[in-house]
Amino acid sequence: MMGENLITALEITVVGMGLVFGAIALLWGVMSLLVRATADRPESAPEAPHPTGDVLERQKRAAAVAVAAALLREQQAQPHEFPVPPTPIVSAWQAVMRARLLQQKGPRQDPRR
Amino acid sequence: MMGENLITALEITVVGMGLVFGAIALLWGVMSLLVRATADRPESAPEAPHPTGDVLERQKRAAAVAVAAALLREQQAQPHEFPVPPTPIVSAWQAVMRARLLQQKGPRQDPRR
Amino acid sequence: MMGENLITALEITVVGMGLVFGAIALLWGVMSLLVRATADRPESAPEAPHPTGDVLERQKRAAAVAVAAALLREQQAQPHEFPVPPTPIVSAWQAVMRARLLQQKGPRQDPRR
Amino acid sequence: MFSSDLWPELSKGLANFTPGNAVMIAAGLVLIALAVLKEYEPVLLLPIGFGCILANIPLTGMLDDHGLFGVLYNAGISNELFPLLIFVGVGAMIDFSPLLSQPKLVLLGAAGQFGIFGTLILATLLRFPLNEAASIGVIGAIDGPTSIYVATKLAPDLLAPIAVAAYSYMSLVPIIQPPVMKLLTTRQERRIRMEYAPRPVSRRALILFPIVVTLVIGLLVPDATPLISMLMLGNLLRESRVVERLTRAAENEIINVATLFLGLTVGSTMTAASFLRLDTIQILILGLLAFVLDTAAGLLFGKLMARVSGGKINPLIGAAGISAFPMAGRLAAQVAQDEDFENFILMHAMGANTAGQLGSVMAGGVLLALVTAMM
Amino acid sequence: MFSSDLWPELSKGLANFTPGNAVMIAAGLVLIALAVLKEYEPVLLLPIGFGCILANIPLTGMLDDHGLFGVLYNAGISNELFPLLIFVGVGAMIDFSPLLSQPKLVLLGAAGQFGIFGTLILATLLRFPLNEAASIGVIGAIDGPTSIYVATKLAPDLLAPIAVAAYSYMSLVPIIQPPVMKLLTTRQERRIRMEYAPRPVSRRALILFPIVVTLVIGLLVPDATPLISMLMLGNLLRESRVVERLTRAAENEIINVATLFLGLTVGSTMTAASFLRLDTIQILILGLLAFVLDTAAGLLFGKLMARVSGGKINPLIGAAGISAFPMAGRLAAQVAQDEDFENFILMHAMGANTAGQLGSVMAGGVLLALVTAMM
Amino acid sequence: MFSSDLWPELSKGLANFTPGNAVMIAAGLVLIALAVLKEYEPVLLLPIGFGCILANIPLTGMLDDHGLFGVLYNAGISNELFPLLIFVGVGAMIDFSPLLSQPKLVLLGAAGQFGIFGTLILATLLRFPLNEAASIGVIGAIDGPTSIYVATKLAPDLLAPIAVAAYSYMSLVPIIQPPVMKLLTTRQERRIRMEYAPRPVSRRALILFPIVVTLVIGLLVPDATPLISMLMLGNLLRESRVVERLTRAAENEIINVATLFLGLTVGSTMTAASFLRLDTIQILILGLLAFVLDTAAGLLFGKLMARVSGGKINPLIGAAGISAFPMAGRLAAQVAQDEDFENFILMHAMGANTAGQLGSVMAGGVLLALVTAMM
Ligand code: NA
Ligand code: NA
Ligand code: NA
Repeated sequence: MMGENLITALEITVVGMGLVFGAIALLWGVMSLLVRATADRPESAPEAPHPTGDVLERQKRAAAVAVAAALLREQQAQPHEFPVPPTPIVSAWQAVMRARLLQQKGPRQDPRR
Repeated sequence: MMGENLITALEITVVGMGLVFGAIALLWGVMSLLVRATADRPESAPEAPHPTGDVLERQKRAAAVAVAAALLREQQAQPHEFPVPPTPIVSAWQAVMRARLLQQKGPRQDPRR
Repeated sequence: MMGENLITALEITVVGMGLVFGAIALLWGVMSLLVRATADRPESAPEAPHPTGDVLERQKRAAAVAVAAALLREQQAQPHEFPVPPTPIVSAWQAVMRARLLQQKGPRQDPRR
Repeated sequence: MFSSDLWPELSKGLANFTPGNAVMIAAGLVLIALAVLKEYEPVLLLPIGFGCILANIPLTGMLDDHGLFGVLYNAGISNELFPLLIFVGVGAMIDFSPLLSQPKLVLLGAAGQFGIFGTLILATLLRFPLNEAASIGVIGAIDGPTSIYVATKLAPDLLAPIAVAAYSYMSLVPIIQPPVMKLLTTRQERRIRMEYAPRPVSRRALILFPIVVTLVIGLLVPDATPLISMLMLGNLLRESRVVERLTRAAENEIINVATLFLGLTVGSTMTAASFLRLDTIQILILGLLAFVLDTAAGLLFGKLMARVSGGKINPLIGAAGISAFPMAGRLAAQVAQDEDFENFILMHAMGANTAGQLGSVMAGGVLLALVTAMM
Repeated sequence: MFSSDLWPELSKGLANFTPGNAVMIAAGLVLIALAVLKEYEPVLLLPIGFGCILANIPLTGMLDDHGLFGVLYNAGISNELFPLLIFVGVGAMIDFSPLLSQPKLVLLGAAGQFGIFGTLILATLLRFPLNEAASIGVIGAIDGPTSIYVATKLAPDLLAPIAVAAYSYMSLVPIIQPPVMKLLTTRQERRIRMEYAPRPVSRRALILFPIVVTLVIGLLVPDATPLISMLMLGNLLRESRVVERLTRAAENEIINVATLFLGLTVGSTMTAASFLRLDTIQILILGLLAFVLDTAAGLLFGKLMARVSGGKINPLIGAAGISAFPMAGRLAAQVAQDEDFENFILMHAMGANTAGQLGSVMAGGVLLALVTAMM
Repeated sequence: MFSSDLWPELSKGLANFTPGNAVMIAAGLVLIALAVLKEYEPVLLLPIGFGCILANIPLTGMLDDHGLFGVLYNAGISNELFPLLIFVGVGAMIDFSPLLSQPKLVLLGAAGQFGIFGTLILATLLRFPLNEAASIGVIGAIDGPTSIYVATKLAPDLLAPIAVAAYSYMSLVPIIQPPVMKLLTTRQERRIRMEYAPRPVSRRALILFPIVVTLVIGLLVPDATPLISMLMLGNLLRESRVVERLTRAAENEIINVATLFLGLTVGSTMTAASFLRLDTIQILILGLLAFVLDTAAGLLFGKLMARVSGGKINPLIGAAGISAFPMAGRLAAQVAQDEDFENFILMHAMGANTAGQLGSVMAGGVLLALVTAMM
């Protein structure tokens, strides 16, 4: 029984890892295609209209608000330890929580002490 | 069978539109009554107490906060295209989303371009 | 039937109040132990590190944000009527809602009047 | 032994893939494209499209009774929970004060329901049985939850095409309505300016309104009660101003989660077997007609009111009586402004539009009652 | 054929409307009025009132097993899910540090439960069978979820009047308690000032407290475990400070949605047939007595503690031991301040109040165990 | 009569308490301590620990079919709803652009799954039947929802130890992985710097990616479709940027509530009777080996890629291919920086890490398909 199961397990391992690698390799191809096919063409810049006075005013206010919001967010989040690229990887909550572990040695301190 | 169904469908249409108009007309009457019966009497103004110093201070802070909150909201919402009366019709999310369509010609631009 | 039930009810009352007082008394003991066993020892203060420049800057910003957030919260919440100790009892929503009742005499005024 | 037995198992997905699945996956991609590129009703079309794609991947088990979509269908579609919860949220976002300050506009909400019944007649001509014809007609309610609610009660097999037609055309209202508006109204009519001197509406009236509507409609049209009462519950939470927590829950958590699950599950009913039928094409065409008939009836009634009022009512607001809240209201105002930049009829159009919301639910309930009585 | 057959169908709603329905709709309106105009427990009374109105509109199908209220009842009332979820949220909002810093105050949470048992005796005298009498008694827990939990287990038929009594009187605590307070305490007693030099409570104690309470009560009173453990789970989420996401979910999404659904569904059990009975009036009167008995017992025990402590304890805080968290705590402090503007006993009153919350759940569990064993 | 009958009833809790219960309660306390003191996966370990404590308090009725945990188990574990909902939320929080800009890194996500199959072999050697051995192997997916999903399908009796192993070891990744990293790589290899000149990824690619992955994996591995499609649904909601409401619901309400309920319910399966068995100890040991095998396979494949690329790839990022998103990615970058403070490989490590997430789900589905076909 065990011997038979072991053979089955070995078969599953060989076929399974083969399938996983096969599917992943396929994904590699698909991803390469995808990125290449959807690459932005360079001539798209001039489409942006010039801001008018009213729009500028709105943009200024938006900027002020964005700064305030960013400050608020920063205070809530952990400080970044790594040089983080523009894309927000760190948004995952687990990232924040698990990342703390890396910084920490020993048991957690009671903040009231 | 179809002929019979068609007659039924016609009957349903006549009775149904009649009922809808009837119920709506009833609602019209009820609404008129409701608005009239609950109209504010004009002599209610003097009830408002004069603000004391403490209250004034709180009001000032509240005003400051309200401005900040309004700015934030404005940045998140779409700019209003219509002269909007004090009652906040535009609060419905669908309003915001659908309203964009009206402003838009052609496919959506990728903001990164 | 009723007489029998009454006797049962009396028994339940005696046993029930006894059990409630017993369990509560046990809880009293457990709580006293708990508070004593976990009391902070006084020598824990020096563990706090001195803030560096960077940290100070972050703290300043955090403070600014906290003030803004507090103002916002204050505007939303009811003013406190009691001298409230540092621990935030008042966080319960029911507290806020029920507390209004204490302040109020007569029917609620329509804010538009 | 192993490899020979295994191959069918491993290739079962591809082996069971049919051309019909491919067509339906393409349809799902179109819905997602409409959602993402055009932002047409994205909160519904995106989940519907994704659900459609998943329903057409073979042998995933997701459609089984204990699969994800089976669980969601039983949890919220077959018992109509999701549409009702969505209505609680919608009610919490509707402001009825423009309607209350001009009560006569409520009549436009009745006229804009003619499409329901007109489409019922057309569907009967196409030999749909009565229950199916009525379900198709209710696309003319031009209100997603109402269509889904009635279709689930009368003809659950047609849920997918009906829901897809309802939401797709609703997102196309700014394309469907303007030609009808231009055709049925003169330039002069579209330029009619309307006075805006609304009667002030007290807070008491706004609070009593949802309660009174629930009672009146509830007693007259019991079949409409679940829908209308949940809409009014949401509105009561909002207008009472004393249960901010519940209002927030209604207009955020409850509606968002119900919308996501509803969209996915409705999409998951779009299997090739059930969707790729002649019926579906007929339903899609009839649904479009329902929108046109609704708009036309609303406009004609608007013209009647313009005539009766001595030219004080712009007939365009009749087109807002179809429901499609709040899109149709904004569109009517926009079309009026396109003719005359200083003509602002938004408040009147929104009044007619909320009336259309009420009228749609009522008409859906009336239809349900009549058809149930007839069958 | 058509019109003669149709009329009964169309008028079925009005035809089945009974005077009892009218009375119950009026009752629902009163509950909504209390919620909106007086802001008495609005998050519960408003949905209960609205649910009551809907339950008394005939033939809507909403009470059927597959109607909205049937679905919600089976989803969260019959299995006690909603009250337990509400307790997770309440636990996340309670701060036990005032109690932990003055542990002896916990005794007041036991005294304030006498009303439960006293009312049980009175209900027995009125010939209620034991299970019903106990369910009525648990109104004296003065805690909504506890009352609903126990009543659903022992006498689900009485759920509506019991829940209505519990929440209505709880909202009336500031009217019910003060006369009893004035009657049972002297002016001098009410002016007793209490030192506030609380033992500091470490974070570790606050974290261990919910775990220890769960274990102690869980092992001693298994029937109270579901309630007490969910309350303590919420508190542990809060005090641990490491799962802010879950705490936020508990004190917002979970409690808000559960409260709305619980209120609506409890309200929907208020049909004329089940509510308009002699029983209901008796229950409403007994419920009021339960509140008075609780308050009196708490005050008398407070006077005893004042005597024993040599006048260091203000007996008013005994009235906060009834539960009705956090209203009763604030009220006791307010009454003391009314006598002497500089007398601040809020922290002591809140300690007694949270003790009352614990005592209520325990007493509910003890009652459940005893009655189950007796039957 | 009374007191003699009553005592057994009152002491039933303590009388049924077994040493096994005590051991399991201690285990629950350890999990809570890890969560609170060390902040190891607190959002899961805290509810699991609390659920474990409650499951070992006798006679609470919470494990019954109509008790809280029975209800939650049937509502979201036995039909795999909770893990799938969690995946919608996780998908809404994953950014695949680091992976899309360096597609070849996806291969590391395949290598890091060897632990699943290696552990399956080891478990078979310990005479576990095939379905159980596979469920144990899937701990090597190093992804909570995948482990729970597969274990529920193949061997629901082992759910508790498998879930506990998966989440506990995942929280210990920063302790488990570094020794293996140091053992299998040279100092020179760990100091390899990687260029970061990623191909720009358009918004269109980010939107199409989840759809394409769903279709490709869905057709090839139908058993993986529920998991992968919900992950991709969340990601599509996020990247579409047109359904902010739904994205917010997915990454807040839905995932938070599902996580709390999942944790509690999984914890509640840790009864003494089912957990205190030789099997459990074997599973915990095998689970640890699964983590080590995964890491080793990932590193060795990383070394191969380093060799093939002519030293342009730091083999440490291979360790991020195990999944444990996003912890393993950050850890690999940290270890590289520990050797050379100016060596930043975070973006590459995160690319490999998201590849590991995809690979884990795929491997879980492949395993499910193969074992189901074999049985
Ligand atoms: Na309509
Ligand atoms: Na009590
Ligand atoms: Na993995």
